[in-house]
Amino acid sequence: MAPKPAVKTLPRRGSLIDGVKGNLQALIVGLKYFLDPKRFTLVYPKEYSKLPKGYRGFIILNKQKCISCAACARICPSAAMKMIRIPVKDPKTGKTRMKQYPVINYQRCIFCGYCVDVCPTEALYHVPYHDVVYENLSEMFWDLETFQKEPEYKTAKEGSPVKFLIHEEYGLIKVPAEEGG
Amino acid sequence: MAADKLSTARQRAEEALKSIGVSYSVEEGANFVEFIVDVARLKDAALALKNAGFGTVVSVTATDYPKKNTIKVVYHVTSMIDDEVKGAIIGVGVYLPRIDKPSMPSLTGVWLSAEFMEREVFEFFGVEFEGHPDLKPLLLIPPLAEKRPLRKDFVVREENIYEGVPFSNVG
Amino acid sequence: MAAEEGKVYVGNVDVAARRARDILLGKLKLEDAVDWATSFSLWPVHLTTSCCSTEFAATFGPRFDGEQFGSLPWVSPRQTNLIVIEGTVTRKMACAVRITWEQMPSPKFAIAMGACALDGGLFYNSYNVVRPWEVIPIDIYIPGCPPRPESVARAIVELQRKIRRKHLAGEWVRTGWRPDREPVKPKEDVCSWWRG
Amino acid sequence: MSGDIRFYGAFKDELGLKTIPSRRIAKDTYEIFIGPQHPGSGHMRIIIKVDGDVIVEAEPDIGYVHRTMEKLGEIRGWIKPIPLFERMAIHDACNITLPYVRAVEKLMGVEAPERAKYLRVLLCEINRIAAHLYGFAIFGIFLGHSTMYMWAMGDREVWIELAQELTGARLTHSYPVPGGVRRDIHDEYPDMVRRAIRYMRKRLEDYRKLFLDNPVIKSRLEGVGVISKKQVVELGIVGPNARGSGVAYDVRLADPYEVYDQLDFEIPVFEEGDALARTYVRVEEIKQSMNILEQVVDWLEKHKGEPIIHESVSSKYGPVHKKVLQEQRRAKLLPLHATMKVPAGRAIGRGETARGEVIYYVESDGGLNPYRVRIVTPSARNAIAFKYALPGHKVMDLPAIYGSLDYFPPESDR
Amino acid sequence: MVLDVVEAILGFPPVWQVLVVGFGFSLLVSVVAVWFERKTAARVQRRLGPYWASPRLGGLLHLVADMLRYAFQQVIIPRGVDMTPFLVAPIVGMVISILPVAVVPFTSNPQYWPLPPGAMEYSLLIALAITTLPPIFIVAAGWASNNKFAVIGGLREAFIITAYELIAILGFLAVAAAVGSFNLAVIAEAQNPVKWFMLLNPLAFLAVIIAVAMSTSAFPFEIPESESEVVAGPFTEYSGLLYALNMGGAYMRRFIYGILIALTFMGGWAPYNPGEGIFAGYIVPSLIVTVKALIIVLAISFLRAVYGRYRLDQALDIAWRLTLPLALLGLALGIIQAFIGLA
Repeated sequence: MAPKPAVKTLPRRGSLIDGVKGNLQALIVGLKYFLDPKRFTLVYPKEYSKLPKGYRGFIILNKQKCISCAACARICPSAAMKMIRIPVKDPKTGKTRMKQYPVINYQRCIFCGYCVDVCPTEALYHVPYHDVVYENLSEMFWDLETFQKEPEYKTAKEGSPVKFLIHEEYGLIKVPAEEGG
Repeated sequence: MAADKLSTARQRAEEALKSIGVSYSVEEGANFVEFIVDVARLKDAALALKNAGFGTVVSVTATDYPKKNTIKVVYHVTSMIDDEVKGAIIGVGVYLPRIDKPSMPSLTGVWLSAEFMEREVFEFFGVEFEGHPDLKPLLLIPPLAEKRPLRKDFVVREENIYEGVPFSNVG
Repeated sequence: MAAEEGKVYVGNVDVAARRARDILLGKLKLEDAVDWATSFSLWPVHLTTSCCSTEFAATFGPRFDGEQFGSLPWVSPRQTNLIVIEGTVTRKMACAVRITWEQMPSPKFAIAMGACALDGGLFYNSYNVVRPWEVIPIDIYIPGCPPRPESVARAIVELQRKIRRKHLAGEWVRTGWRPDREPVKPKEDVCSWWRG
Repeated sequence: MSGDIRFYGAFKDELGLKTIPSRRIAKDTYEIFIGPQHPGSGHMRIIIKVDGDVIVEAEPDIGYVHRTMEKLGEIRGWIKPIPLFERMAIHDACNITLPYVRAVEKLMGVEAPERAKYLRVLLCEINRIAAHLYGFAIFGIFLGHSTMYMWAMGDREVWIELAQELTGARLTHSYPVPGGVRRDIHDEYPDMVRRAIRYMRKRLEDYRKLFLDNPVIKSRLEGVGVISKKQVVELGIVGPNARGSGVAYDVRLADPYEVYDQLDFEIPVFEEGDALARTYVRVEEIKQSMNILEQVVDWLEKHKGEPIIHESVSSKYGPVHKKVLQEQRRAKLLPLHATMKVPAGRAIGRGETARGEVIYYVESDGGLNPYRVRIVTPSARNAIAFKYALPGHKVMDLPAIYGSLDYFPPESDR
Repeated sequence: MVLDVVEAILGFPPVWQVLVVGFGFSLLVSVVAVWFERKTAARVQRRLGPYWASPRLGGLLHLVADMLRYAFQQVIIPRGVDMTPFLVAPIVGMVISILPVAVVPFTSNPQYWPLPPGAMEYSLLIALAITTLPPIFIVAAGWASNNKFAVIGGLREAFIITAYELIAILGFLAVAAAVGSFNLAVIAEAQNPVKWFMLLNPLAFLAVIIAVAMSTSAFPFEIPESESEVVAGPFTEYSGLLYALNMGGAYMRRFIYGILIALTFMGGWAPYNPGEGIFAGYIVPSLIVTVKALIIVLAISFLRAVYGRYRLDQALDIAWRLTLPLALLGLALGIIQAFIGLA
């Protein structure tokens, strides 16, 4: 049980007959797929692919769970996660003190998910979508308010969700998926 | 298995270096071994190693040590066809003075595979290789290559976790 | 205007062209048609600035098929009207980006793809990276590293809508000017190192 | 072997590294700049000089995607460089980062648990197939065969879907971390892999009929861009390109890492050294990778529930971490990862990516950051091939040679 | 007076045949052919192809959008170009590439022939002679562009001309020899109803198809515009309307060749017998010929999905070593058929 080298030989170009055979073979395969293309194209705005649960899409903050440890900002490889200090009123004592929360810069975020994985209280989570685009750069630095809201998912309003499954004959097949769920 | 190969390779390299009478010092890494020789005898040492079967340069590794005031240039070589030592990495290197343009002989004549890597070391550290056929920057544009980006005194600053927030710190 | 020697002289082309344009656009309302045509014929030029090109390639692969929007990646900048900055733009590449942009005929549009093309992404403090929006004007930004092919498709769809909504192409034909955008001149001469 | 090879108005010296024109090269050679905005170049520029239609001199002008990985690797701690180095070859992400992780592990003196090793191999081989298919796609479009491009891109999606199911991202997995991996597979996963393998085997037959046995493609590739065994050793060419020339050099063979020495597979080697041989190496490697995948998923199915991350990490897990590991099969990182310190020392990490051997030389002074990370990627080592393999060929052979070398500039430029 | 002149010009059959069938149809056909090429390729490649502009028409309007976009895009004329040929070459090249239609009879009814019957005797020769002209303008366009890739593309075009011209002419000659006439109408009529030369003389037919593929740079001979080395070949510097003319040119030439092939190898208007009157005598047979030509065009377009491209020297090799003997054999077969009196 170990890797071993294996010397193999190349099929060489043969006679004219081989050439004719090769041409015919290629044309037949082409025609075969012309007649039955086995397509799996996503007709995009009409359909959108519903991503699996663990997909690392946009990252959203659950402020209630945040304990201000700043681990997420420290581990962020692209320095997209920043900490800001805001005054917070303590409900018990009534005193105001400064507390720090993360904000995110989607101009830089690389969706590696380190911040989600490092968060000791699971205050950060991924939403399973990614196809959001912007016309202005300034919209992409999210302040604390925006960071707690999931971004507007235009695609879901315009199309219906589909799921891709791995299939022996087609490679991938599209099947309709339920909304939400 | 890999450790066997490395010890064989080390033995072979030491024999080769001793046979031409090059004095060397050994620096060991976790899974490789380096022979540090004098700049004047580098080419001889390289030739001896090549004749001993180490035919391919995998990396020309330069490291800047401002505290020791040296730049270390090591040619990590291996053999791609000799089954006994295949894949074992040994290094042959020199310490150069840390000046603006330290120079050392080019080993492109010995190992052709070092050609582009020497150009890289030239642009990132400013080491001049004497006898290199075409010594010019490989990756960088010339104005940047002037700044020797991989030397330690070329500082790239990392942002801290509070800076660069465009809005005031009120959520 | 005197006829130069060795040149074909076909009358005052500018005046004739302006008159023809006025007739076509004023009376026939071709403006909307041009907007429609441009939005369904966004041909991105083949300029692979960085590794987002793998996802860009996947966008035009069979699963996501960017050609359904009428976009056909094209080889020569002279025949295209869209540039997709596929990731990091290094100092060496910035020159190529700018030259390619200037070679493209108006009306032309740009999409910045990936975190590196927005604010450097992982390479925000790298000494060899420039922000593409300092080199050419960008219409749509796609976050992600790399963005999913759907994001690229979304960007194309949004750009199509933007063109139709703001009459970007029709306005150009009428006035010879992109109404919403001054031509961005790079802060520094991105090709200076090359010219020497 | 060199008897079959025709060079146009030129012959090669004994080693085959210099092209000696058989007649005087015209003084007014035509200099063509191919790239970087050029369909046949990708993110690089090749400056060629042609005499008539024959290339007499070629010089790769690379560095258009140089993103200063080595410098940034020196200032970003020990765990942040994983996503960073991944960007060199994002469609081969696990292969390219694993050697770095292994080098760090070696310095720290930890070793990943058995299951993590198998999971790493699983993702590595999925990546290898996807990367080879990407190479095919680019190769196809270089030869004007758009169907090959589309087919390979489409079938690559199957493997990307598998990788996404495992890691949560299409390309940039950032999967291995020092001490283990970040996620575990779910129960249906082995069946998905098996289905994908069965599908791919059928498709390879269609590939052969449409592309590899197509007389047009064959005549474009046969005897083109020949690199001899001697040249490979001298130029230091690695990966499928070396194995296409009869050099059985593969890190999985020479210096087995992870669990490769416990798996049964072949390293395909072809003797011819031309573009066709390099292409066939990739086809055979896809087949072998699928063999590996079958063995790996069998093992994973038998050994459910074993740890995927090293004890030194999992012993510090709190209740939330444990719950996540249990329910979502996600091994969380610890805040100490961000400010990790690694004992002083030097290590070389190496691995076999889809394009060949990648080497990380990691030097630690015991601090928060690596002291020096030197990266030599396979494409960086193959770049030199352009200079020596192109001369003597026609201009139209350039895309055939480029494509067959499967050169990826971001990987080369680092 | 002026109207009379206009009427005389427009009433002259070659002129309206060029304008209506030549320009109108070939524009339509090139749109359909490009659409078909993209859709076929997409289908074989397991994807959708152009779609969203008109989902019900399968994205046909995308081609209209492309044309409209090109028509209104900026036309960049680089500083270094040779102005006169740069502007003239695409326009003249396109006009000349549809000119062969001027001598093509679409019916057996001499009343609707574009030329008087005496001149029609040489219609095949005249048509073939004109088809050899457009490549010169492609070479000129490449040369005038002052761009290295354009020059190389133009040179490749010049090489390819030497390869296919002789083959095409020999292939058509085989039919002329078998029938014993250069009159396209006579040739077409001789094949009525099913004695098509495509079946009688497959060698010459194959040779002609290969020559047409080379001539119109279809796959696997798309060498002058081979994008992976010479960008867009001779048209690298063209933009906007000028490029649209160029792009259409190749498809129009393919269509014109298609008409010639339909007449000489596929029986022209066979199995239909043109009758009297403009409808039965001209429109129906010309539609049949056009449909046959379209089939040829589409069949050649399909090759894109299956083939890559040959290297230049390999294409020349195939032309001279494989296809030329084929064409010569076809010619011999044609002569034998003439002797036997088969045709």
